[in-house]
Amino acid sequence: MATLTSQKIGTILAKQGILIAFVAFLIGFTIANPKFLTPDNILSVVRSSAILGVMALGVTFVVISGNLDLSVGSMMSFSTIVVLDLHDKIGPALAIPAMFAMTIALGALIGLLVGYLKLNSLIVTLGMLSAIHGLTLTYSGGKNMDIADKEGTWFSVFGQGSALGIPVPILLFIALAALLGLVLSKTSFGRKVYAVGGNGTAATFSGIRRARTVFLCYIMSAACVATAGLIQASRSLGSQNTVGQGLELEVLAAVILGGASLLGGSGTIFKTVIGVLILGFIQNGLLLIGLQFYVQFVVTWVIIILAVWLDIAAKRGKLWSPIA
Amino acid sequence: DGHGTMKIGITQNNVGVDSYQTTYEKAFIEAAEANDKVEVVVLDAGGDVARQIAQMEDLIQQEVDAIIIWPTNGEAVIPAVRKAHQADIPVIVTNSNIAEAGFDFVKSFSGPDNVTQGARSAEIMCDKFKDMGIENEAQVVHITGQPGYTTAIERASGFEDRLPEVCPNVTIVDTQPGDWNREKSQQVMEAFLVKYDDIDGVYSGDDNMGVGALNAAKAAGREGIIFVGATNFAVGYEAMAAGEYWGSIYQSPVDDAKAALKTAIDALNGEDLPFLNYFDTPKITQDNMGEFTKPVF
Amino acid sequence: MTDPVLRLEDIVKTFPGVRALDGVSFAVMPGEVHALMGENGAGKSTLMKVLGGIHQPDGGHIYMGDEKVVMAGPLEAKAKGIVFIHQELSLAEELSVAENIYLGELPRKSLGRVDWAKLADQTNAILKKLNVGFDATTRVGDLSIANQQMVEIARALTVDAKAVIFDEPTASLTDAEKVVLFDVISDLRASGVGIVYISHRMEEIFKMTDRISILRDGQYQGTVETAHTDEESVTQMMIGRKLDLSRNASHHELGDVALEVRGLSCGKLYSDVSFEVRRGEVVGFYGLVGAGRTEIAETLFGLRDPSAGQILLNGEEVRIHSPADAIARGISLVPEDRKGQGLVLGMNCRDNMTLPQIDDLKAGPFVAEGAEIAIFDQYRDRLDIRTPGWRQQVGNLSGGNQQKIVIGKWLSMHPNVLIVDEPTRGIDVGSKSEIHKLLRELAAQGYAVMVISSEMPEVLHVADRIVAMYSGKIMRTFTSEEVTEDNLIQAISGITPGQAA
Amino acid sequence: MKPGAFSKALKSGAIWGFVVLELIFFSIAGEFLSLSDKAFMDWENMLLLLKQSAPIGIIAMGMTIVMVNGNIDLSVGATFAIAAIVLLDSMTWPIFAGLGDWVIPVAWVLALAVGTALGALNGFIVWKTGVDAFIVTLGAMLGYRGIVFMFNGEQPTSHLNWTLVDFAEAEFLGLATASWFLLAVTVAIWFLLTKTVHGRNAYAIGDNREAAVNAGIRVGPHMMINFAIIGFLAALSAVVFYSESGSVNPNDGQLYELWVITAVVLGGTKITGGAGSAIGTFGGVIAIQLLRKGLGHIGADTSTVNLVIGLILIAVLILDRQLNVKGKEELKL
Ligand SMILES: Nc1ncnc2c1ncn2[C@@H]1O[C@H](COP(=O)(O)OP(=O)(O)OP(=O)(O)O)[C@@H](O)[C@H]1O
Ligand SMILES: Nc1ncnc2c1ncn2[C@@H]1O[C@H](COP(=O)(O)OP(=O)(O)OP(=O)(O)O)[C@@H](O)[C@H]1O
Ligand SMILES: [Mg+2]
Ligand SMILES: [Mg+2]
Repeated sequence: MATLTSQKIGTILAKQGILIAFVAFLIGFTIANPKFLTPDNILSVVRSSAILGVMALGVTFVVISGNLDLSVGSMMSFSTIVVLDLHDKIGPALAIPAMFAMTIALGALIGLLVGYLKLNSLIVTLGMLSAIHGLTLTYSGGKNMDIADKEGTWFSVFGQGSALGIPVPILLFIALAALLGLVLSKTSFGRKVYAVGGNGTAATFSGIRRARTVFLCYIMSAACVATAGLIQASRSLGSQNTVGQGLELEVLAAVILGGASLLGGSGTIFKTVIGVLILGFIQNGLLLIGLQFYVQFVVTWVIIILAVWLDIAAKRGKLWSPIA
Repeated sequence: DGHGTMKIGITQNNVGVDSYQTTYEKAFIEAAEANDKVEVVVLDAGGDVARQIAQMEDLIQQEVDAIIIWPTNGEAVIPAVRKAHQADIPVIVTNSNIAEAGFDFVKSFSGPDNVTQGARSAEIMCDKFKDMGIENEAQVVHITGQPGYTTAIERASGFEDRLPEVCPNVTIVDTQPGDWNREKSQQVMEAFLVKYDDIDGVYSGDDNMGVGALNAAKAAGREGIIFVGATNFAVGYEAMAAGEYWGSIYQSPVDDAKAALKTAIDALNGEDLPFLNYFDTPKITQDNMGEFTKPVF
Repeated sequence: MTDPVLRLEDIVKTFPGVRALDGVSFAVMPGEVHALMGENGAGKSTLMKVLGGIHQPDGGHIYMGDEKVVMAGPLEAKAKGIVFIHQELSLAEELSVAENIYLGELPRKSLGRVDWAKLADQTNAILKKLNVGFDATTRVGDLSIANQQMVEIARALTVDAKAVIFDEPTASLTDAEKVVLFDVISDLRASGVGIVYISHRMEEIFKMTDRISILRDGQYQGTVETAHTDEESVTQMMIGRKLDLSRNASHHELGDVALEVRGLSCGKLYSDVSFEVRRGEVVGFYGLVGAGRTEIAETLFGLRDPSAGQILLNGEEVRIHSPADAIARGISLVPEDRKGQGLVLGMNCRDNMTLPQIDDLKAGPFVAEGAEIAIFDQYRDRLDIRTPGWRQQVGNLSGGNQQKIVIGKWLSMHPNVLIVDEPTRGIDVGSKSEIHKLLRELAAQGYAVMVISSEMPEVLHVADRIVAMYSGKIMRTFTSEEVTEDNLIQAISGITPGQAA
Repeated sequence: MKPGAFSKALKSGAIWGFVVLELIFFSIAGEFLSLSDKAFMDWENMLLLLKQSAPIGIIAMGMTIVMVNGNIDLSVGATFAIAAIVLLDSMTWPIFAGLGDWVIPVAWVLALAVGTALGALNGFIVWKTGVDAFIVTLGAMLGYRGIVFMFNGEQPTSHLNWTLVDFAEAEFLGLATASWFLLAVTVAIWFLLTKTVHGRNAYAIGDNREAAVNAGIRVGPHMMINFAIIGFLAALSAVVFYSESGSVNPNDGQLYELWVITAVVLGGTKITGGAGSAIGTFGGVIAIQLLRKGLGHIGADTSTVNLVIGLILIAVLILDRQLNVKGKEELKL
């Protein structure tokens, strides 16, 4: 009986290693600076994590399906610039769906290339990273994009508004996370995503349309990126062309921290959310401690490796890798 | 080139990174097109020294008449500049200067004086504190540009050296980079606001970041903070007009680009040039902004 | 009596939720072929992995001669003279045959260079002994599964082994290669090597081995001399009951033609293939490596585009573009490569089993998990799948149980045409007869069944008619009345009848 | 000729075909669009191309072996910067003051040693923790960059030694110093991958790690050696490049990992491991450098360059895919 319970605790640890690591970080930072765990700070961290977080939700699908998406950063810049530009031209009510359509069209292009043409996703999305950046620069003429009338637009609600005392970006993040979490864990589409990422050949042999599944993952990723762009644009009502630059790696780091394997077939939305929060709180915590940004780099390095290591060590039941 | 056209090559620092640089590139091309004696090759190093050096070599190989360089690193490009010099191609440095060791190989520098800009921002801030009567207690946070960029470094040092001279009792409580990025700067400011209950002034390396910081303060409901930036962007100008943002440094990429092109043309025409061609970058605050037109970028 | 080369004593090994080995003892004499038998999941592979240094035991000891040893890893086991031919192929597909055979011990020259000449010489010598149709420089990925298995087997001949472990070496071999394998084993035995031989095929066990040790549910059941026992009592020890091995002779009425293939060709893989399968009929496909049977099945399942010919379902010509198409038309395929094609190893048992019908199991917008579990339970019981529960990852099941999951997955689709490719590869005797019975029953219920198998007893046992293939062509179709072992071998050997002798 | 040998040759030739295509395109487009009176395919220009390919090319050779091995290294850009700092800064250390110009080889060795050690550290972590190399080096990309900044804050680290510059700018038999290094490294990695036991084991591990483990290959140390090699080569690239330029910004080398990986994959190395070649990588590096150079030659602006480079990457993949279609018989997966 005793062994059974200890085994159970072991499994729980293994399953929730990343969560435990998260709690440990929170405690550590709170000791270092009591302001860390104040409601204001928590809200502010979660709110600024929301943009990264919404993008990470979509990328989780892509990664589980066994692919990568490095284009989300420059795609987010694109959607931000586009929606800001269109806001003044056709009004927010039309600008938002138009921007979603354009962003999703880009996602569809990637989905076509990776899903149907079976091209390597790392290179395709790397190429798209560059191409979309060029597209954005061409679109904007390189200029910052700003809404003319910043006070008089309801568009600011997505980034600056709040309901029940909770900022709208957080609400959007939570709602999307819940929705996509259900899609991934409870629907047949989600099951197919896992199957395609786990073993694409076996999935095909089981009658799953692999190309379509991958295609849809990129569509979802693009839709998430568009949402992130919307929040971003609404938050500052103006933006530069590079607003999302570099986010692709942060997003990936968050998804990985959440325990998704880059080989595909594993990961969950819940864990990705934890991964996003870990990154957000680490950055914020170190800032509050007052460490130089480059010390943050080093600390993030250590934490990423430690967190992932402990996570997989718990799963395999051994600290050290079995690699000879 | 007996036809009298001058072929001028330019290698810029990192055009995509902010609208200053993009506006510069556009203005440069426009100025060149307006002058039918001039043809230009416009290159962008994408922030990568190796690529910039390769572009210098390419321009030398293409036998252009003059080269304008916006250095990614004021020292690393010196040997490449020397090569151009040895090939008898005059080199004009634009926007941020190269190190002294390379001065012998350079015809002229044209651009803003970033150290002075930083110093002027310090003065703007100090004057405002004095007006408010808080020059003996004020606490300032500092948001710098992209780490490693000469412009970021020079402005930061100009500011941090000058502030204690004019306002010895003002303290700079924290410094973090905002990477020339409005969103990043907003996040940095959010953390500052949590960390420090009393912030009286924010200096940011450009207005883009300054507005990010302003947004954070507005969202947190913190009022009375004095925002001072540099490189007055359109957003900064508007925020000033709205009375939310105190001051900045007026610097036009159009002037910057035109000055660089003109310096190159003058050099090719054999005119006498001062070695340092600073164009003026005046202070702009809510008080005197009427004297300036709204920036185009 | 001589000392054993190798002795395992009281070996215990547990995995989360599974006690795979429970105090197993086992010894191999020099020059002995020692069979290790047991049902799927009994712990045979695990025991051998402990011996090969791949798993560390939780209890017990290993002795080589008199010396107590610890097998810290595969390297150490190899250094001590233990060669392990794995149940699952363990090959680097991009590398050549020679490099695979000498993987981990390529001959060296100065500067750490590979001694290619020496490597080629040694490899060719081994390949010659094995009488295979490929050479040292062939890329392993280009070989058929059977030939890849031969590459694995060739590894046994590279070192001076003290003991060689064969974990189901014949599961993917056809008869011709089996003959070669048995020659190899005889040679090894003659030179005093101790051999552990794991197989579910009784006829091999009784032909090849000297003694038989039996495991059941991770527990040691005893060791018997092969000469002094028979299939029935071995089976009894394995599964704890007697097995009814009599041919299921129930002949039922055949229905209409469910599937007809006319002049079907696919490039060089096979050409001008015509046959029909009626409802209620089991048609066996028998042939040598590369005969093209798998490719026909893949074409019928929408995985290959035929270059000529027609496919008719219920008398109507159809074009099948994808497996999804095929499934919609009521075709199921149990593929030959369970790991590569049949299963998502990281997924649990239930999800694997219901994968092809996941779109149909709906409760509102979500998957109906209850219905899924019901399907899983039904086929777990029917196929006797050994797993702690549906949550277990398929990758952690024993090879045979994995195969049962694949079969269950396709049976649960209730297809009109069921195609099974090597359905009992790696399946223990008890379950095998269960599956055979099932195939007959399915036919009786009106399914049209195609069985592709490289085991002659299997096709003879389950098929109403047998299609004999050689090199992409149908040589002859036999009814169960006219078929004999001899004329079947004749037919599948094409122009080289001596090979299968 | 063995069956498949031709298609294999065609496949590995895809990148070279693309290089030729680029040459033709830029030569013709250059006639109309370029300011220069000189042809694009000028011999001098091609030699320059080789030289300019060195910084990315030398690292790409290391990436080839790491990727063949089934791993990836995202930290090379940061390692590059650290090695540069060590190289330039160590020349000014007081302990070496008495050495005169002999400080140069000392600085080289130090920089190479540090690069090797950083690479080995990544390898060691991958080996001992079992964390995927992508994650380990993604972390290190940040961590090593942090170390770069810790060294000198945001200031560049500079030391212009004209002896060194002259050496780096020197030409031997018409080739620049950097070109020689690139060629030597290419040959060395080609030799390592095709001729040595270590190289063949690298393929085996990348192809099927479990099989390699079962065969008794010591996978952990093996991978660590390869990470040390790429660390060494990242440092060598820095040594070659900064000898000529004498100053390093703390964010130098950023995005190098992406360019390097792109070159390697364009050169036909499988991203999942088990296949790839130094010669292919060489082609990939040349193709990328040619693209940058050619776009500059015809005067494309920044947004066009970004757009075109991105689309070309994808186009090459599509081309490669078309060349590799085995025919209609292929299994449709
Ligand atoms: N890595 C593992 N993790 C968890 N359980 C495992 C693992 N490997 C084996 N098992 C379990 O151990 C038991 C014994 O498996 P093993 O592979 O030894 O069976 P086997 O006798 O070789 O069967 P088969 O004839 O089907 O190959 C099975 O119940 C299997 O599910
Ligand atoms: N002698 C050979 N050398 C190399 N490759 C072969 C050879 N024979 C067959 N192949 C390859 O193997 C595949 C067919 O072999 P396979 O053994 O699967 O055929 P099969 O008739 O379906 O046999 P089985 O289903 O009994 O294994 C083909 O893809 C073919 O390219
Ligand atoms: Mg087994
Ligand atoms: Mg077959």
